[in-house]
Amino acid sequence: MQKNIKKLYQQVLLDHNKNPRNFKLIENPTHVARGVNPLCGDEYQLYLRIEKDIVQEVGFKGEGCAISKSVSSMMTQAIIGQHVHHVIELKDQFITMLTEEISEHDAGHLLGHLTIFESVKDFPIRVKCATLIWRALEAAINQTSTNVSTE
Amino acid sequence: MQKNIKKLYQQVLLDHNKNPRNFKLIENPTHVARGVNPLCGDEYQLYLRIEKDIVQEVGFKGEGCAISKSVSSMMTQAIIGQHVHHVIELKDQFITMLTEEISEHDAGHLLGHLTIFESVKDFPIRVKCATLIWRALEAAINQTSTNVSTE
Amino acid sequence: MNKKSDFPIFESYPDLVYLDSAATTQKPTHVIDAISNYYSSEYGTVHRGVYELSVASTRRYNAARMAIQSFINAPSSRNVVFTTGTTHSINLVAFGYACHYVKEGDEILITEVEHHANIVPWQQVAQRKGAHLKFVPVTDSGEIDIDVFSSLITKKTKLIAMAHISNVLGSIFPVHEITAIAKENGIPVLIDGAQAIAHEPIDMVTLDPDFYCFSGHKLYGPTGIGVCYISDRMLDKMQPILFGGDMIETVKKEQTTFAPAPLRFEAGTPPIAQVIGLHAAVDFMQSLDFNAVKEKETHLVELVIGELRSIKNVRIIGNAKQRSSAVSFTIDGIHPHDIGSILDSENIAIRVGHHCSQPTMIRYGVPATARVSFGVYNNEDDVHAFLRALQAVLEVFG
Amino acid sequence: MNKKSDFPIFESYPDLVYLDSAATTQKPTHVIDAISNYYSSEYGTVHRGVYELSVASTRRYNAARMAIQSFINAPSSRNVVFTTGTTHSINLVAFGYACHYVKEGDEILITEVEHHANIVPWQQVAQRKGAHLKFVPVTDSGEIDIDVFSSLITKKTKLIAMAHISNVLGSIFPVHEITAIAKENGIPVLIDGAQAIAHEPIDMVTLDPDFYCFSGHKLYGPTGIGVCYISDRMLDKMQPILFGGDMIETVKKEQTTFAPAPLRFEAGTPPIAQVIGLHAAVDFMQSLDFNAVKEKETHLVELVIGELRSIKNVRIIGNAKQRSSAVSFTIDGIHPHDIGSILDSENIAIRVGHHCSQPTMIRYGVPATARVSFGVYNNEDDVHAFLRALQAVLEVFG
Ligand SMILES: Cc1ncc(COP(=O)(O)O)c(C=O)c1O
Ligand SMILES: Cc1ncc(COP(=O)(O)O)c(C=O)c1O
Repeated sequence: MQKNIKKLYQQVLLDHNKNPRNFKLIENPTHVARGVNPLCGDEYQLYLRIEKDIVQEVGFKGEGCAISKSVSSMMTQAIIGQHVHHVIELKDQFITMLTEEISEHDAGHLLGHLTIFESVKDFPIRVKCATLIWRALEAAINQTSTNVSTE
Repeated sequence: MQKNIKKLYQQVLLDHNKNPRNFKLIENPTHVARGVNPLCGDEYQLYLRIEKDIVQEVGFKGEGCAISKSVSSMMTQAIIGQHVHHVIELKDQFITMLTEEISEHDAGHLLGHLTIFESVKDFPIRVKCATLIWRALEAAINQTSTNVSTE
Repeated sequence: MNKKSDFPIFESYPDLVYLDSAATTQKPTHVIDAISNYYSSEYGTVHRGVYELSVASTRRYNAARMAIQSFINAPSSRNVVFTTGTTHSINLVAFGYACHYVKEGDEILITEVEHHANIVPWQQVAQRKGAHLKFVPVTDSGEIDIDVFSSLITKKTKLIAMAHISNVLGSIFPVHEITAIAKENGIPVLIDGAQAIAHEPIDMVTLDPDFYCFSGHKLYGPTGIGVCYISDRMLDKMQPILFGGDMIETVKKEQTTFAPAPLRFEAGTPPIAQVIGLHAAVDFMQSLDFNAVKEKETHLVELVIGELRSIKNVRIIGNAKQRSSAVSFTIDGIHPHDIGSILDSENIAIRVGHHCSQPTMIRYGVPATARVSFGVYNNEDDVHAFLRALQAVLEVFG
Repeated sequence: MNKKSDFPIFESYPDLVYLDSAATTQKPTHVIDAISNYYSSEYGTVHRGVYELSVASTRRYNAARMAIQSFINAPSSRNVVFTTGTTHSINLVAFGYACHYVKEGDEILITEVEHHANIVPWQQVAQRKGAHLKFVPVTDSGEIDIDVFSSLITKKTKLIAMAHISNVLGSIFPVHEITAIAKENGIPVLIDGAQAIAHEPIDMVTLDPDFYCFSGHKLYGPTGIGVCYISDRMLDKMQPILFGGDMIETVKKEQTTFAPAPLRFEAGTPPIAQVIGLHAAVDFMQSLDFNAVKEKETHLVELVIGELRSIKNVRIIGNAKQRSSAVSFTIDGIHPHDIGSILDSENIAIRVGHHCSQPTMIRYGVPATARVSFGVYNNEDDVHAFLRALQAVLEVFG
């Protein structure tokens, strides 16, 4: 197996894929959204309980590839307990990391562990897998639409 | 100008083109048909008065290229006064001459002067010009349709 | 029989293990050169010019039609209508035929495992006409039960459309029986031959469907070209769906009359170079020993199925007795997309996803599958490379 | 500037005097090689595969769309819809837009000298919807009188469609004025750019039509590919006309949702190699000094018109002040078809006939015309060869 693909499918990702965190429905969500990638059939529901501008609780359900599932899992960890402003910044940084030309150093700023997904950039076709849940997050927060499709 | 094209545009053809014979309406036709070649805009009306199975009178009107006009002119000369059976044979021989692999010798059998059009075979795109009036003749005799199109 | 040398892609990319011929086939030199040579030394428009380039192009265009007629054993070249692909061909039948004959309350019968190209046009027709789209169920092993099929035919069934070979399951459907039953009931049948054209002998006289559709690009031919075979009994019932030059007889301001078939269905400057490329592809196919090709493909399919069966957690989707060379599978706990990416890193090209057939995914309760499919260039080495790489996937996900 | 060397046809056929570029252009090496190289070393399907060949093909497909966007200065690449040619593009607008908006009693306005591709689809729409097709008259010299045009606009006018450049008359129509007037009246405009795309700078932002259609094969590109530029304001009003894979988002048995534009209008496996060939053609165009090309073409047109005028019995059809490089003429007593055949025997390829525009023939009272048209490869020698051969024609018919 080639080196860059090894870098992508590293232990932390595989662990989150196998045991996704916050992989659950939550009660009384204030914000929900669905994210669908018709290309590969990835489909997630995202549930948020935001109170006083703070993400009090978050959960997701659904099915998809290891990348989309582990991103989702790690995202829930990254946003729980955070202020909505910070969440939006995180989301922007994550999406920028994968869709624009920025250096790893810039990207790392807020993302912490999430920077492991930067190598998804080497697999352009998989970028949509990695950004799917973030697009759903965006939609949930904006409540513009509850359906998000990446294709 | 190349030799084979010279052979095609020979004097007799140009003469019939300039002074087409039987280029007229006739009174009380028993059979009429229209022949159209949409590719080049050739369009002729053919009028026949057939009585007792003999072509008593024939005329044609319309417009088209030198080939279609001279063929039409010479055809009228060839069929006038002839028995319908003979006319049909002529028609078949003419069309066969231009559309099938037969030798000039075979073709010449009944066609007489009309064999000068055999060189149209060297210009496949013009075959329709040469057969147009014969197709109209066929339709007129069969009275199947009064409109004939070669495309 | 090593056919790789006929295909320049394997020279440009020697490590390539191409296992996605069901999506599109690679092109032999014969086809690539036919196109280049045509553009370089014979190019002209068709149907119109009196000059040599155009006359010769028209001759070649017509010769291609006749070559395809003979390849599929159609009664006449006028039954061969050039389109841009299977999708266009099916749409031609949907909007050129079905839309004019299907009435409110009527039924269109398709299987539940069709490609989107053989679903969405019928949904549209049904929607516009107030008709019903009915689905023939397919068994767990991917077969059609003829009795079940027959029981779904009613007096209101106005069209039956189905794949000759399923692009997901690899099943070869019993199109002869189906066509015969349809005929008994006086119902027109469309066969989507996209997956069959490169893998099965196709004979329009024997099969005698009303419509048979396929794409050039799955037959070692160029993109942008396809065929809609239309039977004599249907030719005069069809309306064109595209209008313009070449398909007309006379255009007046007030009214237009159309040219006879097949030109009537080929509006505009046709895909001339693609038609010539398709002719070359048919030549290429006919230069092969078809039985030997089938034998090799069958061998590879058996090999890959046998090996996949021996892997724990692998599920093969589609186990029809009559099957062709596409093999779909899933692995518990590993998403097909991840399989595809890891295989790609080893230069192994397989297809993962819904294969343009989402209802089939729903039918088999999977979000997606991985699919391996073969062309004339594949050999045992390709299968072994695939299986080795699959082991690596299993190890990663441990 | 001798461009013949870029075009292999002139090497294969050194005596060729090709004067039918308005029908279709010859192909430069750059385009032919782009297609061959693509098939030989990079071929894969688009939009779906996770493997490298498919990812790279998708990237190239998208890059082509962006190159064409920039070539015509469209606001976004989503305004660039790939079709199989001008005919298909116009049909897309007729059946994807007009059919849904034109109602009984409404009017569609076109000129009386359109190509069949820009007549027959509108006749169909008018017929199906009970609407009226109205014709803007063209003057004897082949021009549109803007006042006359304006006077034909009514409250019922629902669409205006006209050629940018007439393929028979060579007239460049005042599309900027027409688009502006249409906009004042809130009427969508389609410009048929088939003849303009290789001869005029095209700028969608400045011209701002609702639709602009052209074919690749008249732009030194491959057959089987074209473009329908669709403005942002129209994209969401359009329905697809072909249905199948790639243009969908989700397909369920009961219902389908469509992908966003432009994919929504591109059903099925697209003409990938042709899209890549069109990209190469646009590259080729952009490598030229466009002003120099126009200057040369203008010079050749003036030369040929000047000489034709000096021949007794020659009538030039179309003498517009703003004119492009197609020149139609007739000779009293000599049918264009005979002119074409005799010129062909001297390896001079001109077009004779109705040029897919029978109403134009009726308008000018001729059964057919002979037409000379130029491409980037033509030079003075070609014009002289043509004029010499024309003398021979005159002598034969003497
Ligand atoms: C003005 C005009 N419109 C439309 C067309 C049709 O183009 P195509 O045949 O490539 O679809 C042509 C060319 O034939 C043309 O000259
Ligand atoms: C069974 C089947 N039908 C239809 C199609 C559509 O073919 P195309 O995309 O070439 O129009 C395909 C291939 O994608 C297929 O496999």
